[in-house]
Amino acid sequence: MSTTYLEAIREGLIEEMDRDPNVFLLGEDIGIYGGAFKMTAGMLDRFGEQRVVDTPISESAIIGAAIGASFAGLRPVAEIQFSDFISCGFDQIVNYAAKCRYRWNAPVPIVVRAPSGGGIHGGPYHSQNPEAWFVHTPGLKVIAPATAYDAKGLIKSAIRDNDPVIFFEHKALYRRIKEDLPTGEYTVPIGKARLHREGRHISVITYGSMVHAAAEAADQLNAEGISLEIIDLRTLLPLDEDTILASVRKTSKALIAHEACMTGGVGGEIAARITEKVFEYLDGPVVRVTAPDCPVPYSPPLEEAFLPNAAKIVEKARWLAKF
Amino acid sequence: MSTTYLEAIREGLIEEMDRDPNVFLLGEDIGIYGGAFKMTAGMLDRFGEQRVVDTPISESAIIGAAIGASFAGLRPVAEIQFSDFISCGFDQIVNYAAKCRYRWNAPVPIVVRAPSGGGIHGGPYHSQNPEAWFVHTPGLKVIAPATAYDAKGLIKSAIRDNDPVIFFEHKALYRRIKEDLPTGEYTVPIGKARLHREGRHISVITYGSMVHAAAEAADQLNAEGISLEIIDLRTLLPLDEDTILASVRKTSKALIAHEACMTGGVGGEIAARITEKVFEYLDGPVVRVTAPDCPVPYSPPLEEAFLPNAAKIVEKARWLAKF
Amino acid sequence: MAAVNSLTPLAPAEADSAADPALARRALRYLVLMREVEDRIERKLYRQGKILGGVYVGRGQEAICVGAGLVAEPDDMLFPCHRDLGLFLIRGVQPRQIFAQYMGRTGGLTRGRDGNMHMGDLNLKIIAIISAMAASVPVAAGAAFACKYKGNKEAVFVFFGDGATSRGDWHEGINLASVQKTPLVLICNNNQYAYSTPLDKQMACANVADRGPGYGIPSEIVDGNDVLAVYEATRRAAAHAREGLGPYLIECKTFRMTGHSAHDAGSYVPDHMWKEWAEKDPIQRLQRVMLDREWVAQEEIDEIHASVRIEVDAAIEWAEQSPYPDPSELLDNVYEPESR
Amino acid sequence: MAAVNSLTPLAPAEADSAADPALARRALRYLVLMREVEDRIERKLYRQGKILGGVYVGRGQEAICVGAGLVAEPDDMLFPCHRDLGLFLIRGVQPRQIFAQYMGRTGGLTRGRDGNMHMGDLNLKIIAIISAMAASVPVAAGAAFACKYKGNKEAVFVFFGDGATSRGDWHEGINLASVQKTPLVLICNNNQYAYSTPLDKQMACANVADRGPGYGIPSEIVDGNDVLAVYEATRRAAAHAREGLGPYLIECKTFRMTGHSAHDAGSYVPDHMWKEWAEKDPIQRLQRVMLDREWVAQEEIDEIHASVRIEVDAAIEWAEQSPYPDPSELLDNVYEPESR
Ligand SMILES: Cc1ncc(C[n+]2csc(CCOP(=O)(O)OP(=O)(O)O)c2C)c(N)n1
Ligand SMILES: Cc1ncc(C[n+]2csc(CCOP(=O)(O)OP(=O)(O)O)c2C)c(N)n1
Ligand SMILES: [Mg+2]
Ligand SMILES: [Mg+2]
Repeated sequence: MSTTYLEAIREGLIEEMDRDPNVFLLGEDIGIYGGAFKMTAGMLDRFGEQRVVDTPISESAIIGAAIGASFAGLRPVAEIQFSDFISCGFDQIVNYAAKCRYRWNAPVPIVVRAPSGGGIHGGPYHSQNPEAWFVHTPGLKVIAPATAYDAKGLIKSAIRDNDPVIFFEHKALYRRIKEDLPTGEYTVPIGKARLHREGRHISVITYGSMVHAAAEAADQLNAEGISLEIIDLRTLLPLDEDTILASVRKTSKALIAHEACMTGGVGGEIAARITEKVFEYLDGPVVRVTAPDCPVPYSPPLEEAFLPNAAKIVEKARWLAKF
Repeated sequence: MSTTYLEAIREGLIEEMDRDPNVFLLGEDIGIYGGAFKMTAGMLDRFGEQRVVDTPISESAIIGAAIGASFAGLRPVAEIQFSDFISCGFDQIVNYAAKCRYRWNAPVPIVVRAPSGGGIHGGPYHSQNPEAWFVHTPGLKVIAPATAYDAKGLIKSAIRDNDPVIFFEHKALYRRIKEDLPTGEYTVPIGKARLHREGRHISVITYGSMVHAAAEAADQLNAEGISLEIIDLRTLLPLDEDTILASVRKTSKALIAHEACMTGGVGGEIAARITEKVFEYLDGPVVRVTAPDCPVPYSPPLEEAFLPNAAKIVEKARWLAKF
Repeated sequence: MAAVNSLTPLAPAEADSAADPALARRALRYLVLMREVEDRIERKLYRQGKILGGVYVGRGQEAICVGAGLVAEPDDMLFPCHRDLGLFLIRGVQPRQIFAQYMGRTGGLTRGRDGNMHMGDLNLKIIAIISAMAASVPVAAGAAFACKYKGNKEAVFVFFGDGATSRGDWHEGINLASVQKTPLVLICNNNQYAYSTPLDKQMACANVADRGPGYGIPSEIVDGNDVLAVYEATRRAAAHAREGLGPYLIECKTFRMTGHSAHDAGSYVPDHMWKEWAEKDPIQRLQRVMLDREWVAQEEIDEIHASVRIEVDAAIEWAEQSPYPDPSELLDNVYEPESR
Repeated sequence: MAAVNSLTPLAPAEADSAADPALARRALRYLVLMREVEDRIERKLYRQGKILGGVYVGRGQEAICVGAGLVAEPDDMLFPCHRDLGLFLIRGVQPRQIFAQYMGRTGGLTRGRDGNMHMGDLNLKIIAIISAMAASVPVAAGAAFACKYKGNKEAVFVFFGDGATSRGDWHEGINLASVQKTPLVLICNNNQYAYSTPLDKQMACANVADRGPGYGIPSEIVDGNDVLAVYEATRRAAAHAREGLGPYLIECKTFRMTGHSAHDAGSYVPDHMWKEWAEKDPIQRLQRVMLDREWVAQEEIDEIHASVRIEVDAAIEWAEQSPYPDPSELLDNVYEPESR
């Protein structure tokens, strides 16, 4: 029986907590309520108040406390109720967690889970995709899974990783996608992209919700004889440059898609690496399909216009194919 | 008699405070002490406690209070003692200031001044260049002047601007560079790059301290018959794409230089726009010269190795020239 | 009555407002209007799928924003929290604009840019919240600083819940205002929950008011379900602020008679609390007082409820006719037009 | 003596430590050693250009970290602030490592990655500060939570200045620890300035200890220049924490007998304060007590000073020989090696 993206992450959390008594969860309303998205539903009963810790509304303290607990040998998994609020604990992530190992050789094995993304009519403060801020912060690892399989395998790897991991879960995928997962235990390596779909003409480099939009676009374009290869990055930092470049060497065209707004987004970094490192292979400009540079609007027609989707990928891909 | 980069900004602040009684300064130790870098030295005596306001150590309150004062018609200029601490007030900038106009048509005419950059043996927490975080935040304007002339003209424009402006001052330039400024009043427009030096073979797109490193590199390379054109962006958001693209159309080669670490930096965005929009003009890969992806180390030999400089630009430019 | 710290008993409603039938009538109308508007939003429009996204209402705690809002002068800047609809009504925002806001229509205060209580109007000096709890406190401190800067007699009112007091911004904002002795009235609705989190998991002190002394400012506790008591306490606070004595913290004890938001049934709340607090309903309570004191007849009360229902029916109709924003507006107003 | 709130007078040094000459001797040696090491750093090496970047010393307030540090058990995690060098000495960090740290050499605790007091050693359970004031408070709260999680009897000690208490992190961290009732000992060095900013521009309450009740935790004020008084207060706090009664806040009144950092002459400090506090010097003071009580002879004291000078001379020599890190190390240890 198949598992949703949300259930997959929950399974990963439970398996890791069963495996390692030092793993615990902290965050707002994750206990009796089971979390704003019910990610931790039932976990309080299973693991008790000591390991499923409701906190006051204080993101900086949640992340800071996770860091401190990790100094003492625990492996905290912090939930930020919406990734939009991660900016309230920003300093603890970018200045404290990210730099301890480099500065004084102190590992900070924490995971910060943050539901991100739009498409749920959440408006400007319940829809953001802030991953690029963290991708520009050496010392962090940044993960953004697109499938239930990867979500489970990566949350497990994140918990076992000895560096601070920011784990973005796309909230619009929580219940929208499901798949059959292996019964046995498995993990997915951090830092390795995944070939989501093989293709010949254009490499679509993407992650999170846009992987599914890209797949839709690929189906449509097949009919037109345009074949998209889809690379699901899965990890945004460190970037799996080899997989990206190998695909572009093959297709000689690249389209980058993400839901975050364009300017300063992760797409820029990827485009820059492609142009710098496989320039001679390129048969056309590297293009990006992203949200425009504005906050995420609330009203359905505006949000619809704001979010990138299959149609917008199709359009850009058609244009690029002509080169 | 010539004016340093620091004096130029101070002059700009004083002129704007003389011009408009609604302009005031707030920050830590800016009053009797005149600020950690003495930017506001003498201003308490000149303008009084009401307009030069010492605050408790609370960056979020400093920025938040600036926003609130602006709602009431004032034009606050907040000083963050070191840009490394801007992350302590991050939410107020990216979620409050940046989004008010878009959401409910409320302008937020504030300026947040932040001394940034390395080269003063400040170590991981007194040397950072965090501009990319803000460039990925629609609704903000981001400025990073390289010369005394621009620093004065841009701080004045920033104060008059009706959108929130993050103003990065490179602390290593404060007393290192000086020039003769016009006696009369002038401003420099936000959003317009400046041709710092005309050249034929490679467009060096840069800002802040790297403008001077690029000029040094250009001098050296002239002897070798390699001519660099240097574009000083001055404003990072909104980016002056036209000027960037015009230069690359002319030289057909682009090198981007900034002091911030590479991954997710502003350089990626610029490279992406070049590749996307003037691909056909490119005779070689778009390359970047930046700091590597690690915190800013303290020890002189490490910091020396960390910081990009003229020599590193020369090396990359030579490589690119061969294409 | 002098400002007092938290250890004093609940402030009684015995004060001049207790002898002001006209005030009570205005308060009652706003209480009833707020209740009716929010009932329609939460129990009708949301369930009919006409409102998408989050819905937060102030059911059971309307007396706080209405009692305090009636004290504020038109020039006083207001920073509501997400359960203070009454402040908008008192400032003259029309129910139809509020319904349009919730439905994402151009007739709403944000033209569909933002939803639900994320609305404001700078001309009316009522400021839109951002989601981050307590983020408005430092911002309000800055607005209060501006009053002092300009030397006017305005005060700034900032509203927040018990949960918001856990945030760093709350501390930084109240500390800055206290140091600067600016005219900031801080009004906490202590409804005993932050989402699903009860007080004992949020703070280790008995009352939010216990935090006043840490900032050297007066704080008092008031019965948040007694609109006249809230009015009186707010008058003391506003007078204190306008006299240049600095911030003043009021803790209004109340209860959230609903889940955290429309999708939350509040099953974590013990049954006895629902019952206990239902009896303290601020509307029933004010009506009893007004009847006992023979300020109104039952007919007049019925007439208020009836006229509010009619007004609200019309407002919803209007809002449903209000057009959605056109996608072509998407990129408008990210920056000041000319400056782009 | 029971934990008390801030309104009580300064805690006297009359307690068992007052009858413990051995403790006093240890304290004196650490006080003298810290003073000597920092004098060399600030007044010699920095001025000779052998130390680049910021230099912050604890001159005049050494009794706080020494008095508290002598209470901490080896397994108690320490979170020093930037004026708590004594904690490192007590934990066994050698002066030569400290000089090498300041000079950016590989012999320093951070191998030159970071400078001055930005150092730590996880094996010694002493945590490196980050620059952001008060950022360690929530982190220390998490470490204290871990003690409770593991059910051990350890306590966590976090140190900060008066200025740090203005930050949101201070509030969030102390609030979390209070709610969780974790073994966190909070020690404030109130040296009356934050950089150039005096107390009245930082807080509107009379004492930092006045903030304890807002978190439902005990707080007390102690004479921060009396090492034995600090020791006693810290013992009370640690006992409270280990008994599972939760956090405990100690405010140590003291004065910063130097500018904020080596480049700051502190000209904004009124002359009388320098004079007034010079007389309260913690080293002179402890020596007087020890002599009065005939715990030591003057010779012994002179001998302590002399031996410290010799130790420090040797340490500086060693540090100057310590090599700079090789540029090839630049990118090591950004991430765990294998995982890259
Ligand atoms: C910084 C931040 N973290 C989390 C949230 C999610 N959230 C929205 S309302 C709420 C509870 C607020 O509690 P309280 O301040 O008591 O206000 P109430 O809803 O009870 O009126 C939470 C946790 C938020 N809005 N902001
Ligand atoms: C968040 C933050 N803002 C500003 C600074 C710059 N700064 C360094 S020390 C200091 C003063 C700290 O005062 P206090 O906490 O009283 O400690 P003291 O230096 O007096 O011991 C300031 C403002 C900082 N380190 N962190
Ligand atoms: Mg509440
Ligand atoms: Mg201090």
